[in-house]
Amino acid sequence: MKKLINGPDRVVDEMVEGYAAAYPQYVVQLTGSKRALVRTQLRKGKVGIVIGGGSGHEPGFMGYVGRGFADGVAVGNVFASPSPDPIVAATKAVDQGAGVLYMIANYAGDNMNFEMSAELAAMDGIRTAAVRVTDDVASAPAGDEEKRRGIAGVVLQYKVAGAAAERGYSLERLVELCGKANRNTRSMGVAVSPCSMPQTGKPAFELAEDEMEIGLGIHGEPGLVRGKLASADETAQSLIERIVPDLGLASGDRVAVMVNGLGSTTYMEMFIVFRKAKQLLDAQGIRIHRAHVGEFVTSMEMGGLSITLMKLDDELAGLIDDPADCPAFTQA
Amino acid sequence: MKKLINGPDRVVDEMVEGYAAAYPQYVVQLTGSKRALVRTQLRKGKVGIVIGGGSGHEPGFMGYVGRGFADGVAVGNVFASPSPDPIVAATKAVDQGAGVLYMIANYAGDNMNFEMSAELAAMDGIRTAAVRVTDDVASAPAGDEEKRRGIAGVVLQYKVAGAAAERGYSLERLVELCGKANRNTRSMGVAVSPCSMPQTGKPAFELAEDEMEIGLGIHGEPGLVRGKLASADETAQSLIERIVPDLGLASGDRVAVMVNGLGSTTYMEMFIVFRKAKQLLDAQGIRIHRAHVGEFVTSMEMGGLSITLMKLDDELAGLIDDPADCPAFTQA
Amino acid sequence: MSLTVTQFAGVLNRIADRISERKEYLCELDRHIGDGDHGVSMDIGWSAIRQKLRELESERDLGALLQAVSLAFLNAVGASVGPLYGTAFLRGSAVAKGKSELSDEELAEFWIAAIGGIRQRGKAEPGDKTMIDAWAPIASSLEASLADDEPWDSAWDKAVRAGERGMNATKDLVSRKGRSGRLGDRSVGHVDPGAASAWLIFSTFVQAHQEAQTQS
Amino acid sequence: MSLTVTQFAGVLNRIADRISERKEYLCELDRHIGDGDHGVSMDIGWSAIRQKLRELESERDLGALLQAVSLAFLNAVGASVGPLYGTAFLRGSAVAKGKSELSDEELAEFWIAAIGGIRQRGKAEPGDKTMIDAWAPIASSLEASLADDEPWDSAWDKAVRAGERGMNATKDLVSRKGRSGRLGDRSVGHVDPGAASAWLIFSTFVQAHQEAQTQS
Ligand SMILES: Nc1ncnc2c1ncn2[C@@H]1O[C@H](COP(=O)(O)OP(=O)(O)O)[C@@H](O)[C@H]1O
Ligand SMILES: Nc1ncnc2c1ncn2[C@@H]1O[C@H](COP(=O)(O)OP(=O)(O)O)[C@@H](O)[C@H]1O
Ligand SMILES: [Mg+2]
Ligand SMILES: [Mg+2]
Ligand SMILES: [Mg+2]
Ligand SMILES: [Mg+2]
Repeated sequence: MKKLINGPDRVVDEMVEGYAAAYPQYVVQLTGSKRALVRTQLRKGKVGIVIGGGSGHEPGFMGYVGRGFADGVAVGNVFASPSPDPIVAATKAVDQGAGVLYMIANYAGDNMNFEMSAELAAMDGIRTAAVRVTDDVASAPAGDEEKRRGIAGVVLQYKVAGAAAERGYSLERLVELCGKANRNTRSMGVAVSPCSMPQTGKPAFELAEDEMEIGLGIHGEPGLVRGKLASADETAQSLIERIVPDLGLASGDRVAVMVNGLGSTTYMEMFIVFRKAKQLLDAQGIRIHRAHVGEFVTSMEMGGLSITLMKLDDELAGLIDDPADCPAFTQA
Repeated sequence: MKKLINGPDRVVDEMVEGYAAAYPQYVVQLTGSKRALVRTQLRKGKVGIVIGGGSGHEPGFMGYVGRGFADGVAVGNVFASPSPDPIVAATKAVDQGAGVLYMIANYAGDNMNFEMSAELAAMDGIRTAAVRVTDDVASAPAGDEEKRRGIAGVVLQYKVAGAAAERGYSLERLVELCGKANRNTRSMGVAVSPCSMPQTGKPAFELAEDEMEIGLGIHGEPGLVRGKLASADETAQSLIERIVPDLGLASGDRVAVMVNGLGSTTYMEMFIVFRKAKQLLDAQGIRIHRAHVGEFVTSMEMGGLSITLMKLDDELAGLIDDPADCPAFTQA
Repeated sequence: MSLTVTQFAGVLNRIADRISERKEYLCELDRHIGDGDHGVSMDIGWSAIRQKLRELESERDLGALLQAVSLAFLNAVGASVGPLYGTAFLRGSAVAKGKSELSDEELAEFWIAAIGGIRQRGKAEPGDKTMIDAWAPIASSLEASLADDEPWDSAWDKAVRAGERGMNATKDLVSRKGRSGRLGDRSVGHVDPGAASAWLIFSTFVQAHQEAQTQS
Repeated sequence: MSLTVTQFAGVLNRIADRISERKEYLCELDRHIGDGDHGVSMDIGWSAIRQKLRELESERDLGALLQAVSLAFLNAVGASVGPLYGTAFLRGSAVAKGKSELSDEELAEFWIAAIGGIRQRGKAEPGDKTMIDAWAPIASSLEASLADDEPWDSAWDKAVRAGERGMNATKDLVSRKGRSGRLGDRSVGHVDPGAASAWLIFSTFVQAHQEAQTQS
């Protein structure tokens, strides 16, 4: 894999520096902890939201710091959770007296590093609460939902929590809201070509010309099964057929939909897949309240995509519709 | 190249249908001409802006129909200008009595099809004017600027013209403004890996593992030269070194910057390249007024990126800052 | 010798088949100096023509038929070739207006008008490394043959050879128009795809026309 | 037998070298059942340790040194292994607090404490197909040797072999924790990368410790 970089060991630091340089109207890089970015404007009394995760998912997660989204982000090495240092630095920087919410994608590394950070923040008298996103239906069977990992569904949950925090929700109400949002969000993805770590240059997995990986993770973790490369319509169908029953969707329900490209998949493919997904939802009487098609949480240059549905009640629908303004997600 | 599609001959129609289905709040697909998309809300008396071009550049060009951008778009086959049919249909649909501006990327096909469309629109009593974007410095030497092709610079020019049209500029003033914007915009790109047409499946060009193509077009047209694969910093430097003098930038000037990914290039790479570009501009005393880093005009799954600079006076800077709201470019 | 509407439609179908056969070759040429889609675009356009001819099977006015063919090609393709051949067929249709059969002289005039349309629409000059480098010598050759009252058998062949020379000469030209117009010296060494398909169209026309004569 | 601060640092450097040599192998294991970065993460972490040891060359308190090592590893890595080994070194540092030399018994207690830290932080159980499957038998073996007053030469070797058996057994386990925890049956057939690096660390420690004895 050819990459326009200056050296595998420098990619993350240089990327974060470049990001902060590109978007000074949104973020500042903390001088004491360069892997932490914090919103340029913080609002007194608002609950702070700190997100984070490994690099390689750009525009996630840096791109989700801004109005109506998160207040701070900690950036890890490629596909590796950030350490407590930037998490704690971001926590301290964003706390406005109302506590700080950690939104975590439920990977072992993220869980442990945020857990340690919460302990450290508590020593500094900062109240934190952590919520876990577990949207990937492919990653554990129904009944074991709390074991599932978070994939693109994190973005819709950031959206909802970020909007609620702007509206003035307390830390406790946010935790409750996130629980509801998470229970109502499901995703599943496929990959048609691998990504590779800058440090090793090796593809994360090998796929034959006529194969695809179904239900894989956003780090190239192997998926549920390997299957024959399917058409866009078949792919949409197999994803929707897993997600809809798992979410218990029924005719008359309203959903937000996200089709997320994993890196090298074209928008053309994403829109063709969305088209079929909508037809299938239409046929079941499930109404699309709002759709988002694009690259939200990538796996570097992986080829493939995921579909996310969030079942909406009035509260969630309103929060999904609230304005937002961050580099990766702006809504007027 | 593996693609999630249903058949190479269906990609464009299905993509447009999927796009329109995803974003009903932004566009409607014209029933008489399905390759034409028009803004959901049109404002009486505002000059209409119609853009268009081949498919394969998503989120361009459909993604630029919305508030503060274009009013209509005509979608061609992959890498092929739209025919007059959707252009004329879009023209008629968006005309609000103040005339219609065509913004064209100066490819032979686009020029001819929009020219024919203008003749046909005139027969229907609709006043049109066409402006050409010629930002690619690699595509013709200084002195021959009018022969240059348009690449990612179209987006900043749509932005400026779209904002001006919202402000109430007349067709004549818009033409003048676009001339100024175009004279002040320059881009140049590199590719590290090819795209391939869905119909042929063949890569547009072949590059060895250690090669890159410098100054190529957004359709995989061969570039200026083929060189050794450079680092991110070297790449930024070679692009900035071509663009800055061509634009006659001097210390104290203000610019808008866009780093545009061509398809499979990661955001990580884009931010690393942006970082160096900013260092080089800083060193010359050129101030970045606003930066945009992402995928704006792709070449399907091509690997590579381009840098665009637009030199700003107060008028252009104000227009760059105006709010905008379309799926590919929302600014609060 | 002459071509009836039905024969003319048959000839167009033959061209459509030929373009379809050579689609990959035309793309390959375009990959060298352009964006690699010329075969695809031409095939889309000629398939649309084939389709339109089926729809208008009972049309007796060749002019009307060619006008419909023009629009079918133009709207299916867009690209560079849509307006170029769309205009070509439109100009050619004027020659055929109201007629249900064209003589050799009228067929030559059809091509001269069509080629004039391409030149007017594209504003390319011979030497720019475009399809004009194949079409212009064909038009000149046909004009000369018309002026000299040359026998048509040899006149058509002469025009085919003139077009072939023009097409081959594009190999050594530096491109100045179209997508390859910025390649400079890197465009040298490859035949222009539009010139290649131009000659393919015209040579197939002449062959099919001549075969139609021996068959009728 | 014992290890001085300087010798302990030397042993850690040996481990860092060994991890660096086996980086690609550890990534390869992680590609099968995880995200392919285990060797990279470990190498980043142990390089940070090497760097920290250089900075603190004159530190005589092994507890303080290990605390600094813990933070260096944790902050350089993050990931899953950052908190796991960060906690391990932190717990181990308590055993070494205020000391400039550790006896074999104290070294065993260091490891038992460190492994306890990993278990507490990660909450994995033996059989979950994680590094615990290598570390837990090591800890049990050391505990038994301590209780039995076994001679240290054989005790260290026994622990190494217990770890090796645990590591190899992960091959046949269905993963239940970490990134590979969702793979189900597809995880069977591959050694867990964290177990592999765990054994690499411990066996290199034992080897370097024994060599340090013969040298001194
Ligand atoms: N202005 C022009 N006049 C005549 N022919 C042209 C002109 N511009 C381009 N062409 C022809 O069109 C061909 C390319 O056609 P095609 O690949 O189908 O369209 P596109 O350039 O839009 O991809 C060129 O090889 C050239 O012969
Ligand atoms: N909860 C846990 N307890 C103990 N070890 C764990 C736990 N989660 C993961 N591991 C270990 O971590 C290893 C993966 O480490 P690494 O690849 O560096 O981190 P990541 O999973 O973040 O990519 C696994 O092979 C496993 O041995
Ligand atoms: Mg990892
Ligand atoms: Mg083309
Ligand atoms: Mg072409
Ligand atoms: Mg890993």
